[in-house]
Amino acid sequence: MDKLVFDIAHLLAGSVLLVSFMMLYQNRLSALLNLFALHAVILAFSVAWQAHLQDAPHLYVTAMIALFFKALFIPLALHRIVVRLNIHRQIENVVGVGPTMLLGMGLAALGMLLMVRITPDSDLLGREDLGFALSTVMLGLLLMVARRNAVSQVIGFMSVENGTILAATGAKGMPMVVEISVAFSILIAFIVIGVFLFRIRERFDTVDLQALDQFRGEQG
Amino acid sequence: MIAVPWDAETLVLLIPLTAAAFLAVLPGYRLTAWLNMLASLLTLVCVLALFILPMPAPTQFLLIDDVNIVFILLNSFVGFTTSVFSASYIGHELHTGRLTPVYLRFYHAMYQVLMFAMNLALVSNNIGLMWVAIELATLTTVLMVGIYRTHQAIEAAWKYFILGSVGIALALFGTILVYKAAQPVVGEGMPGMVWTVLMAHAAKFDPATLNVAFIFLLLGYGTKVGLVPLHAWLPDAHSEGPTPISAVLSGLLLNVALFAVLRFKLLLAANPQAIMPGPLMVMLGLASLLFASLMLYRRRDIKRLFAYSSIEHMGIITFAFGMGGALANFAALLHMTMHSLTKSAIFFAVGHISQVKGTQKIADIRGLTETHPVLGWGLVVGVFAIAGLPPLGIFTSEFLVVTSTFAREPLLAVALVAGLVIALGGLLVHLNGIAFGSPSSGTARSQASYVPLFAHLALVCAAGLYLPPALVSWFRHVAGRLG
Amino acid sequence: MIIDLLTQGVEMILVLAIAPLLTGFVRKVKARLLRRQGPSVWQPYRDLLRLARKEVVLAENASWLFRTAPYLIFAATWVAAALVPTFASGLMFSWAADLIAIIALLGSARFFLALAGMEVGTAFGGIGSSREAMIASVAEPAILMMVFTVALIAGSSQLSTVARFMATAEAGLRVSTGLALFALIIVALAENARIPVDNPATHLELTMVHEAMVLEYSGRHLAVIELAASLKLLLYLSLIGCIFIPWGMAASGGGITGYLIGSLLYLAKLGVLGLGLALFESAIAKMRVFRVPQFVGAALMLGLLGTLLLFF
Amino acid sequence: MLVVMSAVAVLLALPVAALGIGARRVATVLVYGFGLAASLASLAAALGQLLSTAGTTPAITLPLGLPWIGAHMRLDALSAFFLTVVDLGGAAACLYGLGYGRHERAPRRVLPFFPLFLAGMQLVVLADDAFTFLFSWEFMSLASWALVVADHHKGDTVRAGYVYLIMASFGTAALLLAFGLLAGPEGGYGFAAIRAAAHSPAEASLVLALLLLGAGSKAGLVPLHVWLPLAHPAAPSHVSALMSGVMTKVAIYAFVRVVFDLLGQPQWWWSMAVLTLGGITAVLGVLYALMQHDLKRLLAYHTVENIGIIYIGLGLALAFRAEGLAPAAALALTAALFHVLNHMTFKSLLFFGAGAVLTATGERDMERLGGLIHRMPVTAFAFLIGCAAISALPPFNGFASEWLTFQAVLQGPKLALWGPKLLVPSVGALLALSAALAAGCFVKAFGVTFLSRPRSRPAATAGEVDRFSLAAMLLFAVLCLLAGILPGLVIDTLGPVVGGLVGQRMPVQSVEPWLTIIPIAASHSSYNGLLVFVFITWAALTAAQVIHRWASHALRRGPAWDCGYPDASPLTQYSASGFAQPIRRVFGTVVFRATEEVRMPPPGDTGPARLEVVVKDLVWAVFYAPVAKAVGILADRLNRMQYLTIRKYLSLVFLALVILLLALELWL
Repeated sequence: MDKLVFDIAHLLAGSVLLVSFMMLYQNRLSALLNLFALHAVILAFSVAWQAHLQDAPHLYVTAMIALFFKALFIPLALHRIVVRLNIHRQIENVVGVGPTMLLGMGLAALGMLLMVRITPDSDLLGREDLGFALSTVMLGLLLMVARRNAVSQVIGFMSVENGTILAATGAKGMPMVVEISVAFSILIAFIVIGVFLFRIRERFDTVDLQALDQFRGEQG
Repeated sequence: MIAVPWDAETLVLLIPLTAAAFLAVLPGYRLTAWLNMLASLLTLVCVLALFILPMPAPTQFLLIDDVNIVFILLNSFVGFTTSVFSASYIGHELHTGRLTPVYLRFYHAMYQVLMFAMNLALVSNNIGLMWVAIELATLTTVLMVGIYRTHQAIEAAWKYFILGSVGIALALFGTILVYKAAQPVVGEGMPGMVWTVLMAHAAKFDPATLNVAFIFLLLGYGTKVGLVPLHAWLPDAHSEGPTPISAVLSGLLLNVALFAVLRFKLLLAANPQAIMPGPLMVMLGLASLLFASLMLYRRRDIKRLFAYSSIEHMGIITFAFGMGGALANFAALLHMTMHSLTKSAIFFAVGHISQVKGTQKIADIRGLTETHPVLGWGLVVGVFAIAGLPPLGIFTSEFLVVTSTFAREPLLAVALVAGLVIALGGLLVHLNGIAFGSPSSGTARSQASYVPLFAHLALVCAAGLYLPPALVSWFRHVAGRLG
Repeated sequence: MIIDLLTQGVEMILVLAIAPLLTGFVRKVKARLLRRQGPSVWQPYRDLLRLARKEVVLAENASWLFRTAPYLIFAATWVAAALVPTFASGLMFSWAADLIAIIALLGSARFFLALAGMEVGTAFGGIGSSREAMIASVAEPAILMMVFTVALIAGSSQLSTVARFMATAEAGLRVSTGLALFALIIVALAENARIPVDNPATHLELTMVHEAMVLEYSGRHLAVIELAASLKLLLYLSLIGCIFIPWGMAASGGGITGYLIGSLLYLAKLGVLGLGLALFESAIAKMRVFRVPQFVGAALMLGLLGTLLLFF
Repeated sequence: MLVVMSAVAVLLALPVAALGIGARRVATVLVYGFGLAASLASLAAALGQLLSTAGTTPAITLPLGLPWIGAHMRLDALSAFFLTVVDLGGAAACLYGLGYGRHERAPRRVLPFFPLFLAGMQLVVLADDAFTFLFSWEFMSLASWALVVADHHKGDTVRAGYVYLIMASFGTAALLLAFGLLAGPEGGYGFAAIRAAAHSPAEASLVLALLLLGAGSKAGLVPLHVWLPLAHPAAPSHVSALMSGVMTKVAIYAFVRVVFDLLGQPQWWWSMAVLTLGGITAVLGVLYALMQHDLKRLLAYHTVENIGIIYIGLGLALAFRAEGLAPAAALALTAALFHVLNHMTFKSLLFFGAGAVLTATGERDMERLGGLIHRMPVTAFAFLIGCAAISALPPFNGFASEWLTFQAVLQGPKLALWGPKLLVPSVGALLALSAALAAGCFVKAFGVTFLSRPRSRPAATAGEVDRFSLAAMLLFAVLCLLAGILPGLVIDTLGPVVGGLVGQRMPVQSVEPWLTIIPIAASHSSYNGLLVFVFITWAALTAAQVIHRWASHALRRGPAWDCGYPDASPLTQYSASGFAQPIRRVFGTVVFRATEEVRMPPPGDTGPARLEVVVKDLVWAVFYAPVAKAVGILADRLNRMQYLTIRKYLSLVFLALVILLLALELWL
């Protein structure tokens, strides 16, 4: 039983990481959005599984949020924006796919090593989860850094959040505070980002950050 | 019924929140400005009451102890004086059309929300709650920075938002890791996030988890503190937002974030197997100091100039806290207090200047002591204060930081001193142009009140000459607790 | 006490009295060396008298300083010359100034002379002052190094003590002494505006230094300055005599005979040194102004070397 | 002590009064009048302490500054001596200011800061703990900075103020480190605690190096002097006098206090560092001065020279003290301190004179002055005495102290160690060189400014200055003479000061016959300024009397002779630059890389020929320009960080995270 439990949790968390890698690899925007939806779905399952395991019903709420909000609502909304801005076919890498993947591998390895090697007396389940979570966070950051497009960056940011939630659910008995705050942050983050994208579109007609950078402070 | 101390503690949070709700709906900028001031004053009074009344016992969410009360008092005091300044300042923005009445209402509401968030972050006894509060403060200031809706303002707000969000995400991850480290020892559930509980059991936590957690927390909250290389949002956010907000950002929000870092530093210090958090802080602090002081030289925008100076000083404070020891901690606390007062005073002055000269460009502000002697000399005194010259308070703290460091780590002290001198050069090269020489146009009198500016400067000057023994023993006590 | 005072007075009068004679003597010898008859050795006295009787023609913009400077120059030089032991050491006021102070007194005289050169605002006065300053800037340290050498040998910078010490066998023959002597001779040439540094007889404008400075002086002012110049030459020769050939000098309270022998020997020393000066001057050509610093600089180096050698 | 403290309090309160009073005339009189009174009161107290035989050292602790340290003030002999110097200079500057201050264009930029500056200097010499000391030190810098930039419309002034404040802060930073080291990690900031603590040799040496940087930069030790010739002349003249005459002495005080008092037994090589720096400073200072034609800047460079001379004295004292030769050390230290007093008198006097010239003509450039001796006879007379004194001519005071220094040099062979032993005579040569050059330089300064014919209209129409200014100048002129002819009195007064620092004092001089001064023993060397003065006066008067009585006293005015070619144009006179040309050719080619470039028009061309002299400031080029350039380049490079894209900023955050995590991973 324990073995199976561990395997499933492991599988789900690993899948989150795998999708992160796929996101890193995928450079077309609409495909990226789909991948992110997948990311969120797997996260939702992982969270749900954890809820089941830890017998913590409140985690189901988090799972639901992940499923409906991040896997459905946000990708759809972003799809609309992307289509409306006519950038859904664009490829916007800064660093090539190869190097990005290599970097990603390295980061994932670092994350795993940090978590697995140095917590010998912690429970194995949480440890693995934490390792995956850390790697996911780092890959999310890498995605933000490696992409030029604001939408990709938003996605990168949200995968960082996903990694965080993975960690939070992995930590046994983490109180409700975290869930509230996560939901809260997703909500606020999205609203504000939406507001900003709206404003930016209103003024710049593009979401390429380089356009924004022309107003870098003192050059004007 | 509810006990009185608890009352004061809650009121510190409730007043701003209620005021924010009122301000969001009330019309008329004069009324709202007054209300804003009143709310800030009431908060300050409550904090003072908190200070006088016996310390309340910590609950699961709230905590008042010797350490955070310093921060809270400073926070509400500068919050209040800034609201006074803001009240006389913001009307001008309405007249020039930079703000509409709706935005002004929004501005006042957000001001109180920000005060609420900062106070919450400071009094929270719960690392989760603290995180939420800092997140809230960040979002509030993002909105305030973008309030002018110019290209630059939006760009600054966007930058702030992205960098702040990433920082906050990192901090959350660090918080989870702390819980993770605590959970096997203190058990599942809420106790794992309660600060007092964490501190009591810190020695038994898994050190490796704590280490990774601290790195995330340091970088996460360090982003808010404006430590190099996480500082990028800070100069732009300061320069594009309304000046009172710049004052609050520099004077208060940075402290609040630093307070968060400090708390976790204490946690790590309580665990003998964990890494020493000091060296990391020293490194980042020194990097900030040196980097920011070199950045001062090529500045063209006056508010951005002082924003970099804030980075520099947060660097010094972080450095001193990182060095640790009673003397350095005392110096850091003193420096933080003085910096808050001085930097907000400088931003007040800058607000006046940009109003009378109609520009923030350094090159267009000339000969200020000629056209506006009071304002000009006020700025000169402020800059000297921030540069650490006597008889102003920062001299005392810098004296202590440098001398206490040199006896322990001579090379670090040399680097520190080099940074200070470079910074002075950077500030002075601009000050010379701004304050002296043939004046540029713009001889209108400033509409806003000089009282907050000179009140702060007087306090800083008084502190440079005389520190009340009560204050000092209190600070020393706190410094001792900070390890 | 009275005797002491008297001896000191006699010395002061003596140096004043024989200074022009020395100048006349050197001129005479030089002339003879050039197969000229030359003026009488008493000629300088006649010149002085004649000048003193003449009226002064003063430039319109000359100030009080221009008129007081000659007397100050004269006074400083005279006091300095009187403090150098001539026929006897350890006179009453000999301790009033040591060798360093004597050098400095000459410095005072030069200071006022150079100022006087600047006074009227002519090009020649300026050129003289400016070059004098340049030469002095090397000569003064050179002579001070010489002083150091001597003072370190004798253990005192007090001339009377030096003279007494140098007369003893203890002084011996040292390299440093020789170096100091050379330094002193070079400085003496430079300071007294002698060839090869300057030509006391020239009035060829662009080569002169000392004469350029006093160009605007006439009448009694000029007389006083000329007298001061003679005193200075006497002083330097006395200095050489007192430090390097101190034999025969009477001690203080040496009695009339001692003083008489001392005086005669002193005159003989002056004669020899004057002769040597004339010989040297006739044998060498004047050098370019900007070679002078190298020449005098050599004295500085010699003096320094002499001092340093004493430490080994 | 109470008197001194109340004087300081009055000075600190004056700015408020100055700002409160609208009428500038009243404010001027009030500030300088009360300043004068306060300085005199304090002076009396300081002198009383210095001359008292009671042997008590009044001390006071004020509950200011850091509470667990407090503000300790103590008036021991050393403090009392320097307080005397400060107060004397301050009082005279106030007196001068009563007249000079009336011409101030913007009195509100001077009046509030002047008393603060005075108070700051007094506090520095009184301070008895590191915090109070540094606080007052930097306060003094700041107040003087405000005075430097008083005339802020000139770009040069503001730049001078900039360089000044940076260098001042640099110096303070060095002192900060030095005191940090002295106080130790526990923060024993009191001087008594520092004195009592044991300092390891390495530590003590580091402190010395830092002091040379800190106190040296304020004093103007080459190569830290660059700010001095910029800042001192830029201030109003009485402030220049204070900065040059007094503030540099406060810097000397800092050095003496720490090195002689707090650090304990010196190491043998310290003296070598101090002597070398002192010697170089003395010669370079005067060479720089010779190249100047701005009167006040020339004076400022001479301050550098004199600081060098003082440091030579201090270095000698260190050398002797390191080997336990207390009598020689006492001699050298007395010489240095005596020169401190002397330099204050004549440098203040000269700056007052320069200020008078500035007031009367509006010119500082000597190339546009001349002939002022006719228009301003009293000023010229006082200035002449100052020139003679600074040129170390007997019987003035400059000579007395330099003579003592030379006597100390002559003690050199007593040293056992070869390093200092060989260095001492070389430094003696440098000292002699600087003295000779100084005389040349002041011939130029006085000759071009006061003598010769006026080179501009303002110079031709100038008038004598007010009586307060004249009184201040004459006061110092008298002091220059008095200290010169009665040096024994000063030496005796310095006895307890020196005795407290090196354990022995010079022999008591007042018992010597005829007021002669004797450094070691009568047979060794002696000097009697009084007698020399009497002789010279008597000789000059007699000569004049005799000639006037028995020869001619007829006088006729006529045009200048000038070998028969008098030219009416004053431009044909020797200029300041022209005067210095021979010296520039002798020394300047090496020291300044001075080159002359003559451009002659070809035959037939009637255009003017041009002579261009290029003098390079090697110190600036070697020490400062690279630093300034490095800061500039770094600032430029780093400035790109302001203009990165958000993505790149994120990369920075990311990179920081990865590096820290990697470090953690690899470390543990």
